[in-house]
Amino acid sequence: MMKVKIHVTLRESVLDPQGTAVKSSLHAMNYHEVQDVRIGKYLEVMIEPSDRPVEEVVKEMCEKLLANTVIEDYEYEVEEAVTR
Amino acid sequence: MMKVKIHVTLRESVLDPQGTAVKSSLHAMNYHEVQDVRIGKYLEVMIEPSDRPVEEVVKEMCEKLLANTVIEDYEYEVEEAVTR
Amino acid sequence: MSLLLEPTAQNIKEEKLYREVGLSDEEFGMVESILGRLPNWTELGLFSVMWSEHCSYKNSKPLLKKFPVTGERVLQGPGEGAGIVDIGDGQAVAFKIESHNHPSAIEPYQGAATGVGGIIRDVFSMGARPIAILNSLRFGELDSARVRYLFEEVVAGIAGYGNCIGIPTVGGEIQFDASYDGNPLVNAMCVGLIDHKDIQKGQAKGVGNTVMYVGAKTGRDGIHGATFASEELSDSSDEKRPAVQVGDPFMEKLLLEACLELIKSDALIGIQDMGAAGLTSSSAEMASKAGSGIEMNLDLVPQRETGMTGYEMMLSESQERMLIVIEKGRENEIQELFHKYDLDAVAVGHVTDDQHLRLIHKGETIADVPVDALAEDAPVYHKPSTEPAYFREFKQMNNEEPEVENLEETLLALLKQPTIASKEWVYNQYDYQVRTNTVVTPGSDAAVLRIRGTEKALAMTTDCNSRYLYLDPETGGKIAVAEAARNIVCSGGVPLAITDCLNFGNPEKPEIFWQMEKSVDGMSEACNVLNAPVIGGNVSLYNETNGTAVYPTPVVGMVGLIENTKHITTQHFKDAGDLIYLIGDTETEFGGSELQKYVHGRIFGPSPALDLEKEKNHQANLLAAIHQGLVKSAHDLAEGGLAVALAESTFGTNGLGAEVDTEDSAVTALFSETQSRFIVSIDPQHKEAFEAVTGGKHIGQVTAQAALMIRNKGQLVVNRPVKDFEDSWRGAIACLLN
Amino acid sequence: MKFAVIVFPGSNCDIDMFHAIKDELGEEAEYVWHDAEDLSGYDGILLPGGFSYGDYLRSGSIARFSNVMKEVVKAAEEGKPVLGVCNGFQILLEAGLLPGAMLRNKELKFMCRTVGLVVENPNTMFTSAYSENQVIQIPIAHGEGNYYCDDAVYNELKENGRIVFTYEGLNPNGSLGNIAGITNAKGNVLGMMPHPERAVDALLGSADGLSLFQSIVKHWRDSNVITA
Ligand SMILES: Nc1ncnc2c1ncn2[C@@H]1O[C@H](COP(=O)(O)OP(=O)(O)O)[C@@H](O)[C@H]1O
Ligand SMILES: [Mg+2]
Repeated sequence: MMKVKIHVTLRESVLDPQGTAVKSSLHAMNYHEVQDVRIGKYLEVMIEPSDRPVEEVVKEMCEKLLANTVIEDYEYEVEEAVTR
Repeated sequence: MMKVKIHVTLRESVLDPQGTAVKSSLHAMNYHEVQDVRIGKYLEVMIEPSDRPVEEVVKEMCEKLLANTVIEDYEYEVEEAVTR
Repeated sequence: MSLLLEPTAQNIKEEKLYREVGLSDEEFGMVESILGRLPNWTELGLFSVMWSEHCSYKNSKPLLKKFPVTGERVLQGPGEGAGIVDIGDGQAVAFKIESHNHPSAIEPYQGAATGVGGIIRDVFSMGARPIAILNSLRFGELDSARVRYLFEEVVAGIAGYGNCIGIPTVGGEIQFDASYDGNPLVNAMCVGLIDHKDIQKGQAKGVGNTVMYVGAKTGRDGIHGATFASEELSDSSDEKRPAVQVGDPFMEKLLLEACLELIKSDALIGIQDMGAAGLTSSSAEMASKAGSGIEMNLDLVPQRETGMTGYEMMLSESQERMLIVIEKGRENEIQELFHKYDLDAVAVGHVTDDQHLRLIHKGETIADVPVDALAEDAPVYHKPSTEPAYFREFKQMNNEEPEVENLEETLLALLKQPTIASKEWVYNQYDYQVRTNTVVTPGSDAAVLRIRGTEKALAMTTDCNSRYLYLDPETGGKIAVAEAARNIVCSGGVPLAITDCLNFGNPEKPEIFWQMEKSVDGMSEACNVLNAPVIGGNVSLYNETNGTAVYPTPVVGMVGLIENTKHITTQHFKDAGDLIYLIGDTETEFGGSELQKYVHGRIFGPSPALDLEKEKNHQANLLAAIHQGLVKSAHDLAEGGLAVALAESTFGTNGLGAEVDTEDSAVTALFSETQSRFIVSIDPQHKEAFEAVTGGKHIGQVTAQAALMIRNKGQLVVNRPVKDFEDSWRGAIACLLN
Repeated sequence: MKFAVIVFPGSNCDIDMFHAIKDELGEEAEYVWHDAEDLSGYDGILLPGGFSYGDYLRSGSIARFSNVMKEVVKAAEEGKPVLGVCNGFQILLEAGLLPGAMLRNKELKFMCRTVGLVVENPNTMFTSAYSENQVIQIPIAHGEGNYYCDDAVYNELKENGRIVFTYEGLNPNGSLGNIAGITNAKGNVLGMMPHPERAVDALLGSADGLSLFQSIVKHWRDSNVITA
């Protein structure tokens, strides 16, 4: 089993209202060391390898469903899942 | 400047309706290799080091605001920010 | 679209770079002669957005002139953020509709959300408090996964923005048809309430007065949005991606409250939202309307990103921003007002007397352009118009009844058609009650909101059956206005005025332009006869994907006044034993009908006819009966005809049914879409009075048994529990989505 | 009786709450901005619905750090009635005045409609005007009303009558044990997802919510007579 960790973040030029609100809140709480906050999504997808390379499948899923590349970028890492 | 990458995920004991929905969508799109999907938040926080250790500050922010530990776990990594 | 090195004026001309930003050779020549020199890159940008169809209406202006725009009650016609109509006692209602079609096609959630945000700003920039949002949506058929995705995300985006900002989304309409497959339509309407004395205008008056920028910071998002909205979509549209913005309803809520406080200040001279073409259009239009000029220092513009050029700042369509002009010397008090809401207000320039828009950036003048050239004097085109062959062909066809084997099963099937089926799946995602004024929630003909502190209420609706418009744009245009008015009247209101959103294909194609022309002719005539002037609207052209246009879709948004909340009427039957009446005669008319589409899978033939005088009389009679307290429920007959309307009137009544007799041919009686008809239920004691006022025909009664029974010439053709019909109707859309 | 209607940036049911108290209940109400430092002049505290701070990050998570929340905590400790509706409930959870947390609705959609609520405990200062198991019609409008807590907390809530309202019939959001509203151990802090302030006028569909506010006033009058 593979564990894929996917980060979906807003593109740099796109407004991040959530990040902005959290930043102001942290400032109001006196965390003045905080310069910037950006908020995105984190997905963990467990994949049973098939005949297609995992990377190819993940990339396709990201493009088709998990991210909208009009406003979002994505990155992923694939690792062997540790079974507990 | 430090870049802190924070992952906030739902605790394992908490049902993740969003992850479940994405999993069904992926199945409907014929990605049958997908076994499980969990969805969390990914935050990038830029911090200008102050007199307190960055780790301490980040942990406090997570406990107080960024995660709700009744339902969420968090993890973070601190790295030197690359300036462009 | 951020360029490291901007092209020089020489480059722009020699390499015809103006074409890339949407200007024709001819238009570029005009710019050159207006300036008496070549424009630089920033100036070219100003012209390209201001002369886009979206901002200049260059192809539609001659048509818009045909609309009746005045009336006793009209306080503000087209030309400002929103139109305004008097409702008595020093109060008025402001409303406007706008499209966000192209952004929604590529980023449906944010496209729809920012569409809602934009129309709300239009209304509060007039000084009005937004009280309700409506929408009008068009999608392809739900059997495609892409369409389902667009539909779900658009609805979520509308909900996300409206719910968060706390303005109830109270109504709308949705049609599904293959012509919208790649190009959905997302039109949003906002209605606001205002006291006459608070009405604002977007004018930059008074030389020396200060121009201030308020709201969100400017980023590179949405650059060339207006140009993008003025082109056809194609498979390569994704390359235009930077043109989509992310909305921040929380920011807009703060901006809304701050601006509504601001209008009480006598320091305020003019206010306009930064919508399409952002800083460019707001500054140029405010100056042009006041006959003044504006000078701005772009270094002072609050920026979200580093290294932005003047071109980028002027063309950015970042959301949640407003431009205001205030009395010189009173900047501090304005700043304080905005700070209370955690917002910045920054002085970025001042009003001049030279009728130029002058921009300074990093110590240099980067643009100096006459404001009228950008705003008022944009080119206007009279496009050629040709009657399409399909129209002639359809017109000559006879009205034939589609063949139906089983009337009851057909009724069941029609109720499941997504265009007819309950839109609960949609409107249950909208907070339609927030601010506790919504008396009639979604699910009846029009939404109704009370006006607190008075006995009055407002009815509102959006309507447009584009199938009729495709078959016959002139008649279809009349029907769109008439249908909206019917919905207002059924709710107990008098139509006040309309706002319209003209969604069409590429106007450079003569057959499309003909559709526009005829639609506007039909709408204008109906507005005249029904006494509902056009107080504002929006044009969205180039709604085509890979060369195929959407059906002509001029959406009508109408608001009506209900003088007393006692007159509020809904479509639902109220009590067993009440008599059911039909107002209006029934002909065999199936062109563009739900039944035709269901039976043949396509539409053809002539659209239903509309006699505006008859329409007017039926509406007036029904309204008179409502005002005299004779009516318990009223519902207009629309898609699916009498049978569908009857079924709808029994839904949600908890156990009532109906028993009705019909004549004619059964298929026509049940499903024809002849216009100007209503079903009304009344208390039996009002029989004579009601008949005298309306001349309606008694066709049956409301029953205590929850079944729908329809007889034709004495024979039972429909006899089934209401529950069967209601379940199919309620569950249809959710079912298609799963 | 004088109520404070707390207004956070992004609150949007503040006006509904205000009118419910003033126009329908006939008591005093004032809007109190989120940076207020003193609530001692008020007899009851109302946290209205809306999207405080856009509900960004998690609903209620940012609002709970507002200045006024210290005062809300104080009022709760003093035993004053504190009612949080919808976003107000979410804020009370984030602030720790009530146990548990909110998850997104199980269907992942915002949901607006009128639901039946079962009055599970009519013996609170918020529900004395209702009878046990009475079903009242109250609107809901939320995207995150899927209440969650661990088993220990749930048992504790259940055993002590702190589950005040549950949804009748179909659970609209997936909340644990059909929970629609809970109180703190002392019984003077109530958080509920449904909007009683939207159900105070028959013209708008239901007036079943009025009794909740009347209960609060009755409790206040009774206890004031005793202390006076
Ligand atoms: N997109 C939408 N948003 C909100 N309400 C909607 C939407 N579409 C339809 N509705 C509501 O559903 C009900 C039925 O709509 P519709 O069939 O278009 O009515 P009518 O034919 O009387 O115009 C109306 O109350 C309408 O406001
Ligand atoms: Mg209708």
